[in-house]
Amino acid sequence: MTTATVNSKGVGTPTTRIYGALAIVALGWVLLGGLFFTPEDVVQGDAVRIMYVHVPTAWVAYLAFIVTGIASACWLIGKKHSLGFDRVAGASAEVGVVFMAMTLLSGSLWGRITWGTYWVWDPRLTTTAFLFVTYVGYLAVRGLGGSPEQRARRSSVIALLAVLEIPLVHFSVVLWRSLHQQASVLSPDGDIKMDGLMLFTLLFGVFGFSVLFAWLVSHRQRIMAMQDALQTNALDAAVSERLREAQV
Amino acid sequence: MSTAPVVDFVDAVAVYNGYPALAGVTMQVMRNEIVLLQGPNGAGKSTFLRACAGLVPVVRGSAHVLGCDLVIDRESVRERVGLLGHQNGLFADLTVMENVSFWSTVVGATTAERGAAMQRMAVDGQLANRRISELSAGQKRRCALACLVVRRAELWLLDEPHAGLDAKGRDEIDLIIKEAASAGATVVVASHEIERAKNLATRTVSLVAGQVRDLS
Amino acid sequence: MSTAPVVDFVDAVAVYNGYPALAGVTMQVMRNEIVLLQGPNGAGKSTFLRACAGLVPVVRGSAHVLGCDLVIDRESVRERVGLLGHQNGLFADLTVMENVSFWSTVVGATTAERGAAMQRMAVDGQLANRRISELSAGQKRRCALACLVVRRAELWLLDEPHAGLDAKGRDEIDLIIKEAASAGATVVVASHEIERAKNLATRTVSLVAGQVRDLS
Amino acid sequence: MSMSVSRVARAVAAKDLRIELRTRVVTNQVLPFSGLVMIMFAFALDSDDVLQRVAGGLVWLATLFSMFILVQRTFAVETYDGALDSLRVAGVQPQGIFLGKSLALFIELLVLEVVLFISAVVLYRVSVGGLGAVLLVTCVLCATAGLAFVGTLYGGLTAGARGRETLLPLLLLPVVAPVLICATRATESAFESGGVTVGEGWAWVAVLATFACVFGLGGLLSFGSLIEE
Amino acid sequence: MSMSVSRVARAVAAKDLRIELRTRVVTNQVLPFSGLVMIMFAFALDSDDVLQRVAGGLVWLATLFSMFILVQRTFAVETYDGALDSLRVAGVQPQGIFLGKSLALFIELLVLEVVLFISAVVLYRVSVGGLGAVLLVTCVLCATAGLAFVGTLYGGLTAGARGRETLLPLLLLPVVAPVLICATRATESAFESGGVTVGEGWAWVAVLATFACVFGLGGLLSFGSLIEE
Ligand code: HEM
Ligand SMILES: Nc1ncnc2c1ncn2[C@@H]1O[C@H](COP(=O)(O)OP(=O)(O)OP(=O)(O)O)[C@@H](O)[C@H]1O
Ligand SMILES: Nc1ncnc2c1ncn2[C@@H]1O[C@H](COP(=O)(O)OP(=O)(O)OP(=O)(O)O)[C@@H](O)[C@H]1O
Ligand SMILES: [Mg+2]
Ligand SMILES: [Mg+2]
Repeated sequence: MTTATVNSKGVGTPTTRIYGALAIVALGWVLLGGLFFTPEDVVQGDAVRIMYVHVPTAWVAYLAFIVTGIASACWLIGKKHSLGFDRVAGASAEVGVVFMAMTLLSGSLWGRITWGTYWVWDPRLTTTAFLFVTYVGYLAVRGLGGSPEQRARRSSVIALLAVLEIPLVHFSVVLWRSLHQQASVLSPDGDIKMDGLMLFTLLFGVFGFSVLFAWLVSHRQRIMAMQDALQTNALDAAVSERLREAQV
Repeated sequence: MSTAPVVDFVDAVAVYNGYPALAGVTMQVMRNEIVLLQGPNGAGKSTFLRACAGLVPVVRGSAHVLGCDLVIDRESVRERVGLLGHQNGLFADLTVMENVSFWSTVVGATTAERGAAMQRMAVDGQLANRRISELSAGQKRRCALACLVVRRAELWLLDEPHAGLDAKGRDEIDLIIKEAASAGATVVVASHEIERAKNLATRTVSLVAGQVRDLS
Repeated sequence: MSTAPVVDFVDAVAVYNGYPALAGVTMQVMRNEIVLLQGPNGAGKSTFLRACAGLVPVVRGSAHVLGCDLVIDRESVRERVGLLGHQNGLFADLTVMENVSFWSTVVGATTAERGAAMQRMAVDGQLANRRISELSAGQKRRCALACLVVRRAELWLLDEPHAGLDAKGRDEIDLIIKEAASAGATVVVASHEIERAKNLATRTVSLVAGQVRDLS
Repeated sequence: MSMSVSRVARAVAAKDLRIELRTRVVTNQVLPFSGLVMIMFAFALDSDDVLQRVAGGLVWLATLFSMFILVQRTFAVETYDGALDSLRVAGVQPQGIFLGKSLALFIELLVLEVVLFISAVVLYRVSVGGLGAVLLVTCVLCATAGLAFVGTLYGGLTAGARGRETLLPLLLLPVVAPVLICATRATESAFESGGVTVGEGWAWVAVLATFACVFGLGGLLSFGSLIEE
Repeated sequence: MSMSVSRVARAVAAKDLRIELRTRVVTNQVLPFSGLVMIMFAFALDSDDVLQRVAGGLVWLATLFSMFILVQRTFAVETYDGALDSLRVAGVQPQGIFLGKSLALFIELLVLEVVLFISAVVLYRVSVGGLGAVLLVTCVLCATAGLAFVGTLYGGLTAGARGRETLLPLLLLPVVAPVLICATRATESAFESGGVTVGEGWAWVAVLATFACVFGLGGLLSFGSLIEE
């Protein structure tokens, strides 16, 4: 931990560079494909292009929260209680919150175009907002202070409880009669109703955002390791400060 | 077992929001000792006692109390120690009797033990049915002590037990401490009333700025 | 004027919810005296001090403090007395400096007086920028004393001023009390640390069960 | 071990309820508060059929508000004079504390809800049939258990240190809002408002029961580490 | 004398605001709470024109809830460690305390209301014209001053002794309910919802201003005796 933090100039490694390159390429394709190559929608026209950001960010946010849950479980179950898991959980939740915010933002812009309003009190939208707030709360709990161990203990509980909300968001369109799009790609009947290129671009977008997620998390997690190390250094300084106090 | 120290801190560090209230404490307390902890305000006496009780985590160094490693597990030691802090830990809207009963139930003490403790701290009789919020400062402290006495802990951690008590109460608590020690318990007392506490203690340890100062 | 007693209670009764905490106290305190108030827990010492400060009404008998009749008007005496109670009266989320500044502003003390008070109670320097909620018990008490010192009251009412302070703090507060008395103020101290307080006081009064016990 | 958990739980619940009886926070503070919500709604929307349609939602909204106050209150009692520290240091099983405090909160909320439902019936003139009543009672019990568990869980988490209590609404809101929605839908079925049938309500009750189980179990397993500093 | 009243008032208000800035009760606790009220209403009544019609009322209802929390909080700070006793015994002019605490409460409420009105505009899609805006601002200022005065007055009354704080809602409710109604009507005029004109609103604002004056004066005269035991 400390070796990596003190010596290297940045937090990049060969692996993260590969992630970065992949993410740029994939997202570049999605940009071009989404804006120019894919056809207009019969009903929605050009507005449908928002989908290539909206849906991947939503799914990758789910992915991020699930990773947070798994990492938290690993921390809890692991005999050594390795803090690495906790950092991955935290980093993943941070990225997930950002992606979820993008979903909310792109969704409300899309809503403005198709439904004529930024926001309606629709089950999918509302539960998405709840999920977002839940993870903002999770991050707030991480920021409560105390030792890194205690932070890990508290936040892992919250993470495991919060991840249960994802099914609620996903099935909200089924549970409550919803204005929002029914699950059409991941529909229970397995029947995909979409143009081939559109579907490809969408799925490639999912891939691209996933790699972006991995890239961001690997950086963020290493920054957190450095912050923990800094905290340790600060403690060293504070202890020797106090020792000097005793000499007076 | 009985030769191992009851409290064994080596270079223990405890922090509050990054402030090292204990900055490397090394200290052993053997069974049956009554140790007086002294030192200026802010030296870390209360923090040391709370760390012994497993309330404050020890983030560096090693800390063992009654054979439990506090760095790994702060919880299992707790039922064997009794802590009297600066705060009384009483419920202001309940009566004295209800408070002592609650703590007795929770720690599994008998009615007889409860009655004895209340009588010793002179919070029985009329006082027993008054609410905590209607008591004087010393009466509250007596009630907290009664709740502590019913616990029959193996390690007593007392943070200024004399503060607020009248002369009779002070004598009584000294007696209780001595009895506990002779019955096999170990006692650590933090106090600023050094004269009184010195008579009671078998040994004195000075804390300054989060460290044990060598006794000269 | 200067020959009239500063505190003059005759058969004064004070009640809390029907309970007579003071049950007919007759007591005079003259100017420049340092009176030690002693007595068992629940005797009514704190209540007496609070009554002198006009916080608790005197419902029977007569009570005069600094020439004001407390039965008629409890308010006008207040700006001339300073009370240190069991509670510190500090704002936990503000720093030491902010607390002392607030109280200085409110009572109209100067910045120099504030600085001097903080220095005397050793809550200046690094400590000044810590929040009250991050202080040790003794450090909080020191802060409360600093807020009291800036007031320059004519009558000082101190409820266990030594409690929680370390040895140096105790000496300092004794010095402050003596200086105040020699500068013309009057001091009433309730304390359970009788040895220390006796050295300080010019006279001792015993309260028992809400009444003054004749000194034998 | 399990015997002592139940002993602790009973002692804690009895203590909390006794304090409540003595200080009457529910009666003096929470009830008028919820009463205000109900009356204000009646006032703001003075059309009978809108009122009847939203009656269920209003009751649950009022319950939710009261819950925030109650949770805050029930942990303020513990932290006021360091009693939570004393409980921790007494080696008391955290499961016992969790169950005891949840039980007390459950009972207080239940009392409140009964009053609220009665006033809804009076104020908004809703009616409920035999089958509807069964549904309603089950729904109330499940929802209240869930609220009590989750309130205790997060209340304990935020009770640890000074200044933390302001996090409580942020943490509680997104979790209890779904409860509110499910309970509202179930209640609407019970009242058969807006053409929904009683039968449709049971699906919601199942969600509520699941919620209560998850948070009950989660609390039992994790309460100990949440109340640590 | 009057100079020292204003000095005390400024010191008290500055202290209260500083504590608020540091503990962020408004931001962390009251805002999400009021946000919940707004969202829940929107959710419960998901018909746009009902929402627009009641938007004004909802903002004021949310303000009222938040006000209870704020008043309780602002006096909890004073009684927690006996600071109110210290203030009394320091011979501080009670008028100064009253004005200072009212001022701090006024500012906190105002911040809250601005946020609430903005979210009402966004969430409920209400619109307000130029004349309406003037009416709205005047109404908000008068109503908030009234609420701040009456909150401080009764907050001080119930802060005196233990257990009394639960009386606060009971005392405050009947007094602030008229404020709620007047402010709602004035706001409806400002929003021109339901066919009311802006002009009609000024009568309500006059009532609000009278209310603020009465309680401001009453508080100045009686606060000293109210905070006595
Ligand atoms: C603020 C508004 C919106 C939010 C918060 C939101 C949220 C979400 C979320 C969370 C998902 C992932 C669902 C899942 O698979 O579990 C999703 C998917 C989707 N959204 Fe939205 N959405 C919003 C607006 C819109 C609008 C206006 C449209 C189009 C008219 C839309 C179309 C879609 C589509 C087509 C999917 C993919 C559904 C699937 O195949 O499963 N969304 N949205
Ligand atoms: N919650 C807290 N946050 C930050 N610092 C704290 C906190 N509590 C205590 N401290 C600091 O830790 C140090 C040790 O405090 P502690 O209470 O252990 O002292 P103490 O020796 O008991 O003093 P006293 O004699 O005044 O009771 C002090 O300098 C204090 O300022
Ligand atoms: N708020 C209250 N309500 C009812 N009775 C009270 C209240 N406060 C104190 N009492 C009672 O009044 C009596 C006097 O209390 P007081 O606090 O003056 O005692 P004290 O001499 O200061 O005792 P201590 O040495 O313990 O501080 C006590 O018996 C106490 O029980
Ligand atoms: Mg201490
Ligand atoms: Mg006393």
